[in-house]
Formats: sequence, C-alpha cells, structure tokens
Amino acid sequence: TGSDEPAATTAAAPATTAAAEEPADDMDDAEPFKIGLVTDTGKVDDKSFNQSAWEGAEQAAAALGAEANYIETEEAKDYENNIGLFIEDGVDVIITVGFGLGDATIAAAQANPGIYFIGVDQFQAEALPNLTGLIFPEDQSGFLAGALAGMLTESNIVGAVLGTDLVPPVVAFKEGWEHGARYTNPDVQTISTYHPGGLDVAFGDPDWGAATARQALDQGADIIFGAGGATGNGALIEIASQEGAYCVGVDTDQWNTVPEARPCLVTSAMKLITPGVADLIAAAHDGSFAGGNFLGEVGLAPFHDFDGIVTDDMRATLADVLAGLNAGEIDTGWPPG
Amino acid sequence: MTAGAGPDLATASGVAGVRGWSPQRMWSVAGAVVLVACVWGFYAWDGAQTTAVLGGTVRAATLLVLGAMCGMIGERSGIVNIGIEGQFLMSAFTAFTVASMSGSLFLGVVAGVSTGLAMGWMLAAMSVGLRTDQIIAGTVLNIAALGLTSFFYDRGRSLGQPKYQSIELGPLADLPVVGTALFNRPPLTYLALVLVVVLHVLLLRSVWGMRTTAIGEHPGAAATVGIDVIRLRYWNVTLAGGLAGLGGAYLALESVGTFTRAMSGGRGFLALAVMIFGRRTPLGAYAAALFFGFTTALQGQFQLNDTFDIPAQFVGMLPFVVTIIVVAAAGLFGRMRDPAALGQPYEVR
Amino acid sequence: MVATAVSQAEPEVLLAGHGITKCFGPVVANDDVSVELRPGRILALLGENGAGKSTLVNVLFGLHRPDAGQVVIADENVELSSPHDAIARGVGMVHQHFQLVPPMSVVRNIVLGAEPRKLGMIDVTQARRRVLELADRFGLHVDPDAAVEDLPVGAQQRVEILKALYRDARVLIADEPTAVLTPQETDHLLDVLRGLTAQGVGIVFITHKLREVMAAADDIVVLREGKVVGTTTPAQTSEAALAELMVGRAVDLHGDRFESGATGVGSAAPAEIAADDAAPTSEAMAADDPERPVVLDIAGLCADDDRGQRAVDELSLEVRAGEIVGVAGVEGNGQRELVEAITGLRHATAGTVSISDRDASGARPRQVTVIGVGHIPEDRAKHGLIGSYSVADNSVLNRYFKRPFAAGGMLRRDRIDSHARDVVATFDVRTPDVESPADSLSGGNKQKLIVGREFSDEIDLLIAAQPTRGIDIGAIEFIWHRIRERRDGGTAVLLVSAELDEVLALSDRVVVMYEGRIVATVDPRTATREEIGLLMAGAAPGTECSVAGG
Amino acid sequence: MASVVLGLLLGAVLIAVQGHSVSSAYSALVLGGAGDADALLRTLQKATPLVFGGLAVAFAFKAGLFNIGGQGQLLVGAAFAAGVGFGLEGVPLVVHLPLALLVGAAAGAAWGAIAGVLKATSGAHEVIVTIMLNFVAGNLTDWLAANPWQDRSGSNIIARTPLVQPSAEIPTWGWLPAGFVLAVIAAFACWFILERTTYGFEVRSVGANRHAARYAGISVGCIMASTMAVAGLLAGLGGAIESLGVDGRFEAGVNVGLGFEGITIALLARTNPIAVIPAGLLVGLMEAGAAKMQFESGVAPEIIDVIQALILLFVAAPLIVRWLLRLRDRPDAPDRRLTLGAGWGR
Ligand SMILES: Nc1ncnc2c1ncn2[C@@H]1O[C@H](COP(=O)(O)OP(=O)(O)OP(=O)(O)O)[C@@H](O)[C@H]1O
Ligand SMILES: Nc1ncnc2c1ncn2[C@@H]1O[C@H](COP(=O)(O)OP(=O)(O)OP(=O)(O)O)[C@@H](O)[C@H]1O
Ligand SMILES: [Mg+2]
Ligand SMILES: [Mg+2]
Repeated sequence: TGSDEPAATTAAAPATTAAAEEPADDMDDAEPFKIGLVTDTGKVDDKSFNQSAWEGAEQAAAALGAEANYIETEEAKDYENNIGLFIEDGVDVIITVGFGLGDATIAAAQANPGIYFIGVDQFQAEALPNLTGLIFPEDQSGFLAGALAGMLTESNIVGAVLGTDLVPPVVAFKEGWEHGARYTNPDVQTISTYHPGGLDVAFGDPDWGAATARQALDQGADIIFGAGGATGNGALIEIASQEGAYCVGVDTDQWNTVPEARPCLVTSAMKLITPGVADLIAAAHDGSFAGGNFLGEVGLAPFHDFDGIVTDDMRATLADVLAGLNAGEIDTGWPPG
Repeated sequence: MTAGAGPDLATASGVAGVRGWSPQRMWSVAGAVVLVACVWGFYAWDGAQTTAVLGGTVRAATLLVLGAMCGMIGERSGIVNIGIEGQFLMSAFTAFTVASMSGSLFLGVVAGVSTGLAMGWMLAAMSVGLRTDQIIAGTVLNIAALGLTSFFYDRGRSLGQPKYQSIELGPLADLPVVGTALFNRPPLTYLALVLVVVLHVLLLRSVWGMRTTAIGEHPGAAATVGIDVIRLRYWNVTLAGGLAGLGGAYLALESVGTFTRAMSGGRGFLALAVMIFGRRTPLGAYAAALFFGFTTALQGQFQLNDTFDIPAQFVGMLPFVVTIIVVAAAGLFGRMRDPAALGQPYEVR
Repeated sequence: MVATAVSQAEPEVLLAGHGITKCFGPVVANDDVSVELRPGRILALLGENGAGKSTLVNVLFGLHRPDAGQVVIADENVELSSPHDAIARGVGMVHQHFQLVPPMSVVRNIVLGAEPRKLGMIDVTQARRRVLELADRFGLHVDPDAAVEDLPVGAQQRVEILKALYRDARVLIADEPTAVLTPQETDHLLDVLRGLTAQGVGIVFITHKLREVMAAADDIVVLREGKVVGTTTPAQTSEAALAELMVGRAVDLHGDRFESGATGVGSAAPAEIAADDAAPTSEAMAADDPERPVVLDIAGLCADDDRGQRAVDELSLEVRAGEIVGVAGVEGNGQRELVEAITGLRHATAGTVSISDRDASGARPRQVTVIGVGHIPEDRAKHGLIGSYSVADNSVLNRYFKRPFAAGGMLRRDRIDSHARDVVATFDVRTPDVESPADSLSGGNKQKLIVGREFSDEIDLLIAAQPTRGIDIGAIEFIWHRIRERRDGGTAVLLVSAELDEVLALSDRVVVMYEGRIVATVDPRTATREEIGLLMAGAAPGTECSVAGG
Repeated sequence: MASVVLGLLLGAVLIAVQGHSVSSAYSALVLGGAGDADALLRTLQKATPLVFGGLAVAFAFKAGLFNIGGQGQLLVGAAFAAGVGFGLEGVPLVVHLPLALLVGAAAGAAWGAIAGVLKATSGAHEVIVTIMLNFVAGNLTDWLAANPWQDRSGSNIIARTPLVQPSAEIPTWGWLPAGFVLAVIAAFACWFILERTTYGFEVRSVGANRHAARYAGISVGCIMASTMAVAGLLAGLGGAIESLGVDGRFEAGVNVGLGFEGITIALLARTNPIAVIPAGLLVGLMEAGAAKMQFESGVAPEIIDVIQALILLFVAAPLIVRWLLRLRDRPDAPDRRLTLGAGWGR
C-alpha cells in the first residue's frame, strides 16, 4: 500500500484576518485543560466531518494531556443549549462542528470571551478574538480529484454522487470536481447527481447513493466521486463491486473509514479537519490562538493500492494543478460568477 | 391455471371482487402495453440509459416488494403492520453486524431473517396475543428499532468483504432490454423475485392462502369451522416478519454493503403504500414497486443527464407526486376494499 | 338418560345439555338449562330476545364454555374446547349471524377448514364437484362460483346449511334461520330440514315465529330469562299458549283485517288493544280516499344496486296521509334500493320523488329528514345506530343538529339526555341508563330505540324497512302498535318487510315488488298468503297495476 | 403512570448494561429538562410542536383517519409562517403575528386537506397520500429556504430564511413560551369541538360508523376533508410557532421528525386531546434533558427513543403492565385497551 502521507495538499494558510488581541487570561491552570466538542446533528462516529473533528480533539488532548468530551446534537434547535453545557462545565476550548452551528457559536463566543471557540466549516465575516472559523477550500480539493479523474477515465464519463445542494461545501466539491476533470480532459462528460431529498435524509441514504452510482456506472461512467456522508459511502461501496471502475472519497482518507471501498478507491478529496482542529487546540493551549478564519489544508489522500496506475505524467500534472491552485491562477468554478 | 379456476381465483383474492374484464383490469393491461412499448422505444434510442433506469427500477423495487409482501400477509390476516420500517432497520442492523463478525454474508442473511421473524413475532404478540392496538404495536417497533440500532451502533465496524455481487443467468442476461435488469442481479434479488411468484400462488390458491383470507375477512366465521384464528395470525405475522427481515438483509448486504443509522429512510412506509397500491397481491405489489422504482430511477436519470434545468428538490418530488396522482386516479376507476376485520383484535369467546 | 351406548350404534341422544349454566358478568344467560335432541327429530327453542337461546346453542357447539353443566354428544359426555371439537363429533351450526366470508366464493366458503387438497393447494375441481353433489342431494341450489357477498340472504342461508352438511353433520343447529327468509323460502327450508330428519339428522331450530314451530317442530322448549319455562310438543299446545309462555303474559299479534288464522292469537288479546285497533280500522278502510293528500309520490324511479345492475326499474307509487302501504317481495327485488333512493342514501338514475309536494329527487339524507321523513333502516347495526355511542347520542342520531338538541353549533347535552330519557320511558327501551353504549342493548331494545327516535319528531312520512326483523313477539307487538298509532295520527307509512305476516297485518294496501317493479297491488283483507307468495315469486300475469296513476 | 415508571426502569437496565451510572443519568435527564428556568423553557418549547403534532394525529383519528402527514403539514406551516414573518415589514405586532400564524395554519390546513379531499373524492388511502405529501413538503420547503426565500445577507450560505421581524415574534414570558400556552389552548379547543359541538359529533360519527353517519345525514366526504384540514391546521400551527417563537426563522432540515413524533404523542395520550398535553410534556422533558444526560453520564441520547418505545408499549398493552406488576385481574376492571385500528381497517 501507498504511504500514509497525503498525495498532495495545499499549503496551510494561516488566516490573514486575524485579530491579534489575546482573550483575557482568566484560566485557572491548576485544573486540566478541558476540550469540549459539539457535533452537528450527527454522531462523532459518522466517518465524516464530526468524526474527523473529534479525532482532532482527541489527538490534541493526548498531546496536551487534556480532557476531551463531546455532546452529540439530536436536533438543530439544541446547539445553543449543548454549547451552554460545556460553558457551564468550565471548559477551555469548545469546538463546534458544521456551519449550522455558526450563529450559536458566534453568540456563545461573544458572551464568553474567556473561552476559545473553534468553528469547523464556519466562515467568520467579522473576526472575534476568541473564535476561529476553520474553513476549507473544498472546491480546490474537488478540483484536484477531478483533475486526476479526468486523466484516469477511459470512457470519458466521470460521475459524482453527492449529498444535497442545500449544503454549500457539497456544491463547492462538485463544481471543483467537474472543473478539474474538464481541466485535464476537455472531452470529458460529467454526470453528477445530488440527493433529491431533504437535509434530513440527504446524508444518511446509502441505498440511494448505491443505486445512483450503479446507474452512473451503467451508463458508462468509470470513475465516480462519492461526496455526502453515508450517502456517498453507499456510492463508493457500490462502485467497489464493479470491475475496473474507480471511486473517489471525500473529507478524510476513506481508505480508513470505508474499507469496503478499497477495491475502487483511488484517492479521497480531503479536508484535513483532524490536524486543523488539533493545531487550533494547540494554539489555544499555548496562547497563540488568533481569531478570524483559519484556512485548513485540503488535498488528495494517498493512492494506496492504486499507486501503480497513477503515472508520473499524471503526478506531474497534479503538481502543476496544485501550484496553480495555490497561486490562485486556476478557476475552480467556485464560488460561482 | 385452468380456465374454470379463473373466477374462483378472482374472488379468492378477496380484493378483486369484480370478475372478468373489469374496466380496472382493462386499464391496467392497456397501461402495461403502453409502458412496454415506451421502454422498448427508449431502449432503441439509448440502450445504456434505458438499462441504467431499468436496473435502478428493479433495485429499488426489490426492497419495497419485500416490505409490501410482509405488510400484505399481515393485512390479509387482519393485522396492520406499520412497523415494517422498524423491521427493515433492525434486521439490516443484525444482518450487517453478524455478517461482519462472522465474515459470512449468508450468516448475515440468516441473522437478518431471524431478526425479522423475531420482530414479526413481537408484533404478533402485541397485536394478536395482547390485543394491543395494531398501529401502536407497529409504532412501538419503529421507535424501538431506531433507538436500539442507534444505541448499539458500533462505529468502527465494516463488512470486511464485498457485498453480494451480481450473478449472470447465462444467456438470459444477454437478452435485450431486460437482460441486465432482471437476469444479471445479485442473489437476494432473485430470491425476492421467486418469493413474489411463490407467494402469489400460495396466497391465491393454497389452503393456507384461503384460510388467511378468511381470518382477515371474517375471523369469527373461520373460527366456527375450526380454524385457530389466533394461531394462524401469530404464524402469519411472524413469518411475514421474515420477509421484512430479508428486506433488511438485502438492504445491508446486497443493496448497500454497510449499515448506517436510519438507513431504511422511510422505505418501510413506502412499502405500505406499494402494498395498498398493488391491491394486496404479490404480483400487484411488484408491479407497484416497479412503478415506484421506475419513477425513482427516472428522477435520478433526469439529474444525471441534466434533462431539465429545474432544482433537484423538484425532480426529487417526482416519484411522490406521481404516486399520489396514480393512487387517486386508480381510486376513481375502482375502489379497493380493505379486509373486513383489518385492525380489529380478535378475541376468543 | 345414562349414556351407555357406544358411538358405533345409532345413539339414543344426539345432543344434549344437562344443567347448563352460563353467565356473562352479572347476566345469567343460561340458568340450569337441560335439553335433549334425539335422532330424526326437530327441537325448537323459543324465547324472547335475550332469553338465552343463542347462548345455549353456542355452549352446545363449543363456542362458549359453560360455567356449569354437561354437554352430551352422541351419548358421550364431552368437554368442548372449541367448535372444532363439536364439528369433529358431527355437530354443524347455522349461525344467527351468517358465518360466511363475504368476498370468497360459495365453494370456498363451504370447504373452508376442511379443504380437499393437492400438494397444499386447494383442489378446486374436487371441491366444486363435492359441493354440487351435496347441493343436488338436498335440493339446495347455489351458484358455486358466486362470491357470497353477491348472493341474496336466502342463498347465503343455503350456503350455511351446505357448509354444515359438507362436514357430515348428524346434528344441525340452526339459530333463527328463517328470520330473513320469505314464506316460500321458509317453507322450502322447513322441507329441507324435514328431509334431513328423514335421514336421521337431528335439528335444533331457533325461531321467533310460532307458525314455523307449530308446522315443523317435534319438540318445543321455551326459555325465559335463561331458564326453561316449558317443554312441550306442537300437538299439546297452541300458538297463543306458546306466546304467553315466552313473554309471561298474554300477547296480541292479531292483525285486525287478516283473519287467515295463521297468526291468530286474537283470542288472547287484551281488550284495550283490540279496542285501540278497532277504531282506526274503519278509518283505514277509506285510506285510498282521494281526499287525503298524497305524501309520497314516486314516478318512474330507477336506481342501481351496489354492483351497478338496475335494481329499481321505472317504479311509480303513491302513499297518502294516514295509510300504510306495505311492500311485499322476496328480498333482493329492489326493496332496499327503493328505500335508499327515497331517503337519499342512494343515487336515483331516473325518475322523481316528491314528499309532501316538495321535490325530493336527488335530495341528500339530511334534506329528507328535514322535510319530515322518519326512516327505520333495514340494517340496525350498520345504519341505525352507532354502537359505541351512548343511548342518548343515538336517540338524536339524525336530529342532533336541530333545536332543541343544538344551538349555534353547540350540542346541548341536557336536552339530549332528557330527550333520551323520554324515548327510553315511552318506548320501553330496556337499558340501565341513557349513557350506556347502544351496543350493550339486545336486538329488540335497539330496534325500540330506533323507532323511538324516529317517532319523537313531527313526521309526515315514515319509511319502515324490516321494522321487526329478528325481534321477539313482545317487541313486535309494541312496534306494530306504535306504527298503527302514527298512521292514525295522519302519517303516511311505507312499510317494507320480508315478513309477509307483518305486511298483511299492518298494511292498508299491499304492493308486490318483483325485479325492481311493482307487479301487483292487492287488498290485504282479501288476498291470501298463497296468492301473494306466487306474485312474489314472479308468477304474476305480468299486469302491472297502475295504482300510482289512479 | 405505571407505564412510564416501567419504561424508565427498563431503560435503566439498558443504561446499567452499558456500564453507566443510572442515577446520574436520570438525575441529569431531569435536571436538563426541568432543573432551572432555562431547562423548563426548553422543555416547554420542545413540548409545543409535540402537542400540536399529537393533536393533528388524534383529531384525525376521531374521524377514523390515520394522519401520518403531520411532518409535511408542520413543515409547510413553519415555512409559510416564516415567509410572512420576515417578508412583511412595518406592520404592527397585533396584525403581523396573528397573520403569520394564520398563514402557517392555513398552509398546514391546505396540505392536510389534499389528503382529505382525495380520500373523499377518489378513495385514495390517506396513509399513502400523507406519506407521499411528507416527502413533497420536505422538498418544497427546502427549496423555498434555499432559493426564493434564502437569507442573502452577509455571509450566509445556509438554506434558511432571514430572521422574522420583531413584530412577528412570539414572546416568551420568563420560562413560559407563549407558544406553549397556545398549544394548551388548542388541546382544550379540540376537546371542546369534539365533545360539545355538532361538528365534533359529526366527526366522531364518521369515525365510529361511517354508514350510520351517512344515514344520519352527515356528509362523510365533507367531514373527512374538513377533519384532515383541521388536523393539518393544528400541525401547521405547531410549525408556525416553531418558526416564529423558537427558531426565529425557517431553516431547511431543522424541523426533522417533529411531525412524526405526533403519532407517538397521540398514542401515548390514547387520542384524548387533553391527555396530549402531559404526553407532550413528558417526551419534551426527555428530549430537553437528553444532552445533559449524555454530557454528565455518557449515555447516548438514543436511549430516549428506546424508553419512549417501551412506555408506548406499556401504555398500549396494559396486560403486560398488570403481569409485570403482578396485579390481580379485578373482574370489574374496565377494559382500558386502546383501539385505533379502525382508522386503518376501513
Ligand atoms: N358475549 C356476551 N357478553 C355479555 N352478555 C351476553 C353475551 N352474549 C349474550 N349475552 C347476554 O346473555 C343473554 C342471553 O343472550 P342470547 O344471545 O342467548 O339471547 P337469545 O335468546 O339468543 O336472544 P335473541 O332472540 O335476541 O337472539 C342476554 O341478556 C345477553 O345480553
Ligand atoms: N360484548 C357484549 N356485552 C354485552 N352484551 C352483549 C355482548 N355481545 C352480545 N351481547 C348481547 O347479546 C345479545 C345477543 O347477541 P346477538 O348477536 O344474538 O344479537 P341479538 O340480540 O340477537 O340481535 P339481533 O336481533 O340484531 O340479531 C345481544 O342482544 C347483546 O345485547
Ligand atoms: Mg340469539
Ligand atoms: Mg336475535
């Protein structure tokens, strides 16, 4: 199998909008450093962003000798309450996962200047000193994966099976993926589908993901991007049973999270949430925490079993693309217009 | 089938009521002919896409028809089963867990079916034995299944092997149009197809089927001729649970290949709709399931092709809106009567 | 009798209950009841509604477990844990409420539970053959492939009997088998039963009709309030004596203009009732007096039955104030559809209905009620009452929206309750209180409640369909009396009944319906049962008397 | 009551089996649901849509109809109330708030009426139609929130409407949300309508015996259609209160499952409108306290679902309770078994 190092990642770009002011240092250092994490309406073991963030918190806790705890949100209406439970408990850092918690996090950060907040996927329009939005250029991640797909496809049809377009990161992934494929292969035909149901089911419907992936395979797609929680995972597993077809995972290296997909999994379009969260917690611990936005790393996961089929030419092209993305020279199609 | 048995069969179904060429039947046959013609036309126009849609159709229909048959046996015996959703979910969970622990898909299927049977038995115990209201009993199953599978969900678990793969049925698989859709399928799909046919014959022609109709229509009458209504209801509801259990196993081990929370996604309720739409006969339910699967697959295809430039949310409404229209229209052509004793607990005097 | 005989030989006692006691909660339905049935005999059980007849036979058939007492079948003491045990011992039962599965075919209904099979499948060919053979042997003709729900009651009755015979019954229990039959059908059934006894079958026969008992029974047992109050034979008794035994007092069943003697118990009638009826008689004689206004005027009415077949065929009829027009006919000849079309429950496909000079064609049930029509529906459980509602609510079932029961969309409970108490008192509805659910009343009391409800409002027209079906003599007497009272008060009455005796006893004018048409109008004072029976069977010369026109 | 205790007891067994402390779990649950004014507020807020959803199911049951469509009716109610809530500006509170509530209720009523009218005219089974309409409503309201009505201000990328105007906000008095008061009023109104009005008489008649209702001059079709409309109205009102009083806006995906819980609530309450209030409070309390329970004792919040199912089971089958509690069967004990099945079986 391939190395554990990511195949390609964008450069970590510390936020430029940082507000330099330190939050008042009223922490009692005698107590252990405490970390709290509030999930989006999902579970910490969702094999997706909640899990990645939680792993980041656990990593940081292990490294810092800190305590980490989580609350799984059952209903979107409980964000505020769940954050409040950690505040009452006197934790030092609170991580809230998902853009849905954005408002609740801002409110809590404003009310509790003594606690650091990390908002995963939460873009901060106005900087608060004790709140950092950990955001990712998903379009770039998708673009890299798409570029690889454009080179790997033999049928010149690449597909994508996606969660709902109600969630902007999903759209960013999709636009990046399609533009990337066309970038390396102008003849390519892209066929993409969003889950047609509501937010409640769009990320939890592996059966739909699998059936739709099969439909895409049946009409000639030979490399398919599965992006949308359990729905996308369903697509990956389905593709794994098709001889000669490739699939691309999302968010984390799905080689590890969805082992069933290994027979087809070329790579994953990653958002490196785990290190991003761990780094930010460390920053909070050592006092270097800066509010505003922190642009996390994105990139391609290792090729693992498929290391052999990615030719040097392809790797070179990917390197060029990466450079172009980092330099901001390539249009990923996102944000639109 | 002998010609003489025809009318007898129709009345035995307990739902047809009308014999011969009723307008109802003429409409369905005419509809079927038009549908086949259309499919053939599309196939000539774009083989790959038609195959994709037909494949998606059969795939979505399989789970629905298994659930519908589970519901149907219950309803024909006089027991409403709105717990199919819970039965799907719970048995998908155990099928997946056992398959992943034992490394055997077959054992997983066995576990799924057993779970379905156990949940069927629970439904029977509640609604037949304790004479709990049947809708409540089903709701209990649904809530409990959702809670238990989430509560015991094991984060790291994976199947550790590929899910059930397609098996080509020799030359049949090379047939045009239906070759891939029907004859290049994974094993549980074939099993479901066989069950549809077998159950159809059993329900309409066997002693068991007739007695089942009797206890659903008039349990008192059945009791006076010495049929043990309670016992037969117990058996039927329990065994029917096995079908939903198979559905759960199909979902986890064949259709998807993994388990996630709430993965049945309302399909147990859709199966109920399919059952009623299919007039409580297995073949009818399969036709209804195919219809529903077709609209679902078509909706996916529209998106894949960017056929219409309308938001996914509207394309996504297609199967549901079409179903409402068809159910309403079908109602105008001939209403279906529920089994007379449906929903009523039976008490031995 | 001591049961010593072995079952191989002809048993002395086919079926018996010794000291049977059965309670339902506080109700003692059977109290130390003993009966005995011997081969080749017909044992008639008589008694008022709720006397315990059904309970007794249900115990003998294994449907109820007795609280005390012993059941004997074929000289053997038996413990029946289910009907299956009784069936296995050669006991068959024709239930008061048919135990047939409506959407299934006749053949399937008959073989249900004892199916001839081939590899687990029903051997349809053999089943049909056996059923047809059986039907031939006993002269019980049915269409083997028809769905039971499509059959008229008479035919369903035959299916029930065939069902028992198919199981080789040596004892046949028939609980009110004639309640829904026409005279011809009844006579035929009695012939069939006689034929069965000739083959050694013993029959327990429950009925409310004394004429049938006198005609068919070998032994008679009369129950009252769960106890045996008399054991006799037709030769030793009379209808009047039986009636008195059943009710515990003298009864008048005497239709004053019908003297054929078949129901004649007039001699026992209390003077006051006779006097009551005597006065209106002369008045009623002149009922078709053109001076009286026409209340119900039907012209060219057509209506379809549930299967879409024409059931009422260009029917015309007039009913005048102060007269009772009786509709006689074999059930299934469009009477039900006629009533439903008039009362707005069924869509009329052609023709007009006018009530009290107002056009009521196509009126909705509510409009018909408001015009001033009372309707005693044929099926009291299905249409007449809401079983789970209290007696009080049922007493205003189709008038709840009117003053004084409602004002401004609100129900006025106090008014409804006091109204219900009135009805209960006036119409002798036996119920603990007006809050009890209607389901807890016996059949006769349910019927009295319905009649009471319909009579408690000002009505110009009363439509009474099978007003006394399946209820006991005491209740029949009461209801007849009330209907006559209404007629005398000037109400027009359309009476539909399968009970020819009832039609003849009550009507001022009788029309005979056959296949959706009125085939004859006869004078009940002069017509004979036999004559009318022939007309009902369609043997009329085809001359449609134009009563309506004239 | 015994059912609730038994349900909690069995839940405790599960918690113990998982190796957690039962006492700390349950005390956290109660503290999280009623420990202070905030907790109480959240419990009442959660109970509000549950009560409305329960009424929507219970009311339809009285006419023999099984309304599985509470979810869809609630969603359209929530979306349209929010639409009016943010869309109208410069309208005084006395006009704006009632109008927004009314529009939400009307949207729910219309959604419910679709199923009722189809049932009355073509006999289309209300169960099928309401299930389908749930999906349609989900998609429709998601689209509204993501497209025409999306909040375009600032950096918002979420599929949600802008906040409603202050003039359309439902007030909260300390720990008492006004929405809950409305829910209680609605429950009593339902009871009154059903038991005391001629309309209620008609609804119950249709539910108890359709044929007799027709004989009594009641238009069965009209009653079915109107009953479903009333049921939809109740659910829609619940949704409107959610938007105007709790969320302050409509957002795709945040009202997931609220409508379905109505079925549980109605069953817990044995379809008695008044009993819907305590049933809603009980479930609301458990849901409000679940997070604290997980936080303090590590018990996954799904245990709440399991406990709910158990309670429901015990409510539905008193025989089990009697057996478990070894109660002697008193012969004169009224049969309190609950039956609703008639709603389906006709
Ligand atoms: N299942 C039951 N539960 C409670 N009480 C019952 C039950 N069956 C019968 N009873 C009561 O027992 C008594 C006898 O009823 P039964 O049915 O035997 O009367 P019956 O003579 O057949 O009357 P009918 O002429 O109306 O058929 C009645 O008072 C009745 O209310
Ligand atoms: N569960 C019950 N509780 C109380 N009484 C009952 C019950 N079931 C039946 N009964 C009584 O038993 C009596 C006999 O029942 P059955 O079904 O024979 O009706 P019936 O009185 O003969 O009525 P009908 O004349 O309409 O046939 C009924 O009149 C009723 O009062
Ligand atoms: Mg009786
Ligand atoms: Mg009777």
